[in-house]
Amino acid sequence: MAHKVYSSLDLAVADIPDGARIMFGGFGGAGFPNNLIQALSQRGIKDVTAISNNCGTKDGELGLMFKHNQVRHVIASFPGPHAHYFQERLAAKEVALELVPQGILCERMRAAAAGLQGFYTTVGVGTEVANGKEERVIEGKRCILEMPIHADYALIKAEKADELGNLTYRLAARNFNPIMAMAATTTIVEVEEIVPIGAIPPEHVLTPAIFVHRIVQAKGIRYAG
Amino acid sequence: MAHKVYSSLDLAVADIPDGARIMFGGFGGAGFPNNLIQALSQRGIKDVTAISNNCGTKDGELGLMFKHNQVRHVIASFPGPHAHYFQERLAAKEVALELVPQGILCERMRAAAAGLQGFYTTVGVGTEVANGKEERVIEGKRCILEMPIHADYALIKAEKADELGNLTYRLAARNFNPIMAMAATTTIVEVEEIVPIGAIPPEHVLTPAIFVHRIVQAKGIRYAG
Amino acid sequence: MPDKPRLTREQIAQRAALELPDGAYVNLGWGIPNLIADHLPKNVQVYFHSENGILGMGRRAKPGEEDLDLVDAMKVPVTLISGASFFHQADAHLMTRGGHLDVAVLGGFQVSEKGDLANWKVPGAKGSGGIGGAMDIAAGAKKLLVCMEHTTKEGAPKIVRQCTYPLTSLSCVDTVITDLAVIDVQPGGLMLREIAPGWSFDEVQKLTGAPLMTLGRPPEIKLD
Amino acid sequence: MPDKPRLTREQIAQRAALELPDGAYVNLGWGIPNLIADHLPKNVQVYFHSENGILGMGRRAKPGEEDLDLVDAMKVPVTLISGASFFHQADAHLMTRGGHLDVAVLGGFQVSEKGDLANWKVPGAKGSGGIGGAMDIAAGAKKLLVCMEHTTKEGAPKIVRQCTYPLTSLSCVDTVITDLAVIDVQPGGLMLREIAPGWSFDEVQKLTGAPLMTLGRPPEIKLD
Repeated sequence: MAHKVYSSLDLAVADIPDGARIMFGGFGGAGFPNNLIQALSQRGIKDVTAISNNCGTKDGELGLMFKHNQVRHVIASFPGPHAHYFQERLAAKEVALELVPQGILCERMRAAAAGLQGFYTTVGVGTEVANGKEERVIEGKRCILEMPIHADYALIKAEKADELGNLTYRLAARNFNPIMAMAATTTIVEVEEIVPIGAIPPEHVLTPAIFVHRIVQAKGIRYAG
Repeated sequence: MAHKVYSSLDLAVADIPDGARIMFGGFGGAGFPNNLIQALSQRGIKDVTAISNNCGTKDGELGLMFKHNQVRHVIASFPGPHAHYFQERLAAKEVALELVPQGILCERMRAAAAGLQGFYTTVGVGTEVANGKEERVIEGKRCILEMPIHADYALIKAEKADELGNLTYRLAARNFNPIMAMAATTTIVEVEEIVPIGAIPPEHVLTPAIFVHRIVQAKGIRYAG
Repeated sequence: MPDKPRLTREQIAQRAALELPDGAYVNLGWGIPNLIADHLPKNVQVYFHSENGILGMGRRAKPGEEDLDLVDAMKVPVTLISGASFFHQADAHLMTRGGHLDVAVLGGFQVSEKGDLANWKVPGAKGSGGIGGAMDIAAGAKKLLVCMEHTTKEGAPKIVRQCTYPLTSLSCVDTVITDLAVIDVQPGGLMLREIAPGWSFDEVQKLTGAPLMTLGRPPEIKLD
Repeated sequence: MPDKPRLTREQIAQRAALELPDGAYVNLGWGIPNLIADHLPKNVQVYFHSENGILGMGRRAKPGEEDLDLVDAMKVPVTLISGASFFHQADAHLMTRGGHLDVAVLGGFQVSEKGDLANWKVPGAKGSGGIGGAMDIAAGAKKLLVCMEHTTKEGAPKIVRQCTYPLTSLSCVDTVITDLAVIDVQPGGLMLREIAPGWSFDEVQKLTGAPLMTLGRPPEIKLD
């Protein structure tokens, strides 16, 4: 059996190289892997491509990585007016931004997860989102071609993991986490609780173990910013 | 509040017109809406386009509708060597068949559900599945363009429904049912049990009520053929 | 005209609430739309969807009742109604984009006579701007309402022939509800359906950047 | 040659079982592959995936233990191991197509020297044929093994320069395990890695429709 449980946050992120493409789960303050982000930032990683709905709040969530100028490229749907450090870095041209509609961000990640090579959508047609993208008419509708978004790592947050990596999420802290878990080569999850194998009923597993590569229990920052 | 609970199987399928495009859930004997199929067949419907993984077993599951020659067109992944009536109708050219790889069948239905207009996949490239489909190379890979599959109705089977239409499925009887529920204009579910609103914990709902339009409790044929 | 009373933001929300049919699945966007939930008629039950993966959102959480894992798309702690469900964000937007929502209500900066919507970015504003779920919602809702003031703070029309702000989605708006009028986007143009009390068609037309049509004398905006 | 002993179907499965690394997520197809689960080495734990939405399938159900809602992709009642999970069929094939399975093992009618696979339809056979999950699985598995007899009942090679049967997927096969040999599909051609006891390279080559390579004298097929 593969051993997925890591004894510390630092070990769980120890090998993520500079320049990595990393997905970060979370939405609206809920379901952010805040402790993994702290560990990653403290390690002094740089030149990250971050894929995330938003760009943090001040020092909170991803904000920390912008504060320390560790992100070069962002793919996001709603960076957020309160993402002060991100906005500063963007104004200083220290970070590049690709804005993606939120549902399309999900679908592009899911396409990568599902081994699809691209899809057509009406979302974004005629807007700046369509710039540089192939456009065609399908059954009378103008569509653009959207490409998969894959990542080297996904940092996600779950409520419980069993030792195999089956996950559950609490309430609306689910959000992007299950999608990102599927779309990265290596998925690292911080959880509130590690439970014995078999403790999660098979019908209630929300992310099957096949998508989870490293598990670490985090007692620390649950909500940030 | 919308009233989704129907008092009989016959009423639940009463308005499905001849020529309708209908998805049928189920796989490997599990999760088939056998009682809805019986009611639909007994009504004497004809010229159905059936979207289903398989084509029944003798009189069982969809077999009944082929026995009575009620299906004109089938979109399926594995009709099945034991689908005797289907195979007879096919040999007699009374039914037309579109064969689709199983995962691509799921994705084409999901694309319809998700408002996507088509997707590229490597699955089927160079095989008869690719006949008549657009081919292009994306990032060095030969891909074909697959189009959404939508239906007028989905007939599915679940374990429990609450009166709003939230569903759970038992074990591997889940299979195609949640996907089809999302991909049809009108989704009709037969369930083993109707439970009060609130009886299914929000984190354990497998098909949210928004996808379910009619609910009927069926005490009858659970496994067929 | 400047000192003539217009509808308040709460009244716009109150009017918009009447557009939600019983049993509807509904997504409410930022701004005025977010006020609508408080104005639902007593006999109407609608199911609120949030793009972070909730169906069946209830009222906002009271002080002491907040759970930071249960927030709406605006990060506001909310409650659930009985029969609610959670799902991941891809399924949440499968619902928006796939035509599963009966009604979506968004705020707007501009709406064109063809129903184009601009609501995510003010030209020249500082910062990155952000799209969020608006483009998916606008593209997919069965019925899209826009709630906004009829004119900008400077008095310029927000209903225009052609949007000059960055677009959210083309030909997506069905009805605009402002502090002066209820206007339907129809194939032939903008149909003024109701008008604010005390305002004439010509007065509203003057504050509108695209031609309005009307069938006879438009009735006053109904609020209940 | 016809009376020389070849591996049995069980032995082919036994050999294939050795290709499954500890901790691997594995899908087993129809035919010989379905026999593999009974031959896993004691110290190896793998997790079996079924395309109808199961991860962590256990052994087949014993008489009296069957639950018809818990069947594998071949409709056979199975059991679960601890830590199993269920998901819908779209997620099941997200796993197959998306490269999440470490190893998939399929049966085969023909494999070409480029690793093309034909395994779903016999030309001229009666009936519709059926694709099932094979095309998604073949396209997506990190490593694809094919288990089959080396020749047809009529003695014709099943390993060929070019498939003449309807194709399942192009350039997908990594390794073929037959009753005569273990053969890796490499960029330069087919590499015979192991050979059945008592068989020579030339004898196996004669029953193979494409040229084989070998590094020195190939060892006998290991079974444990």
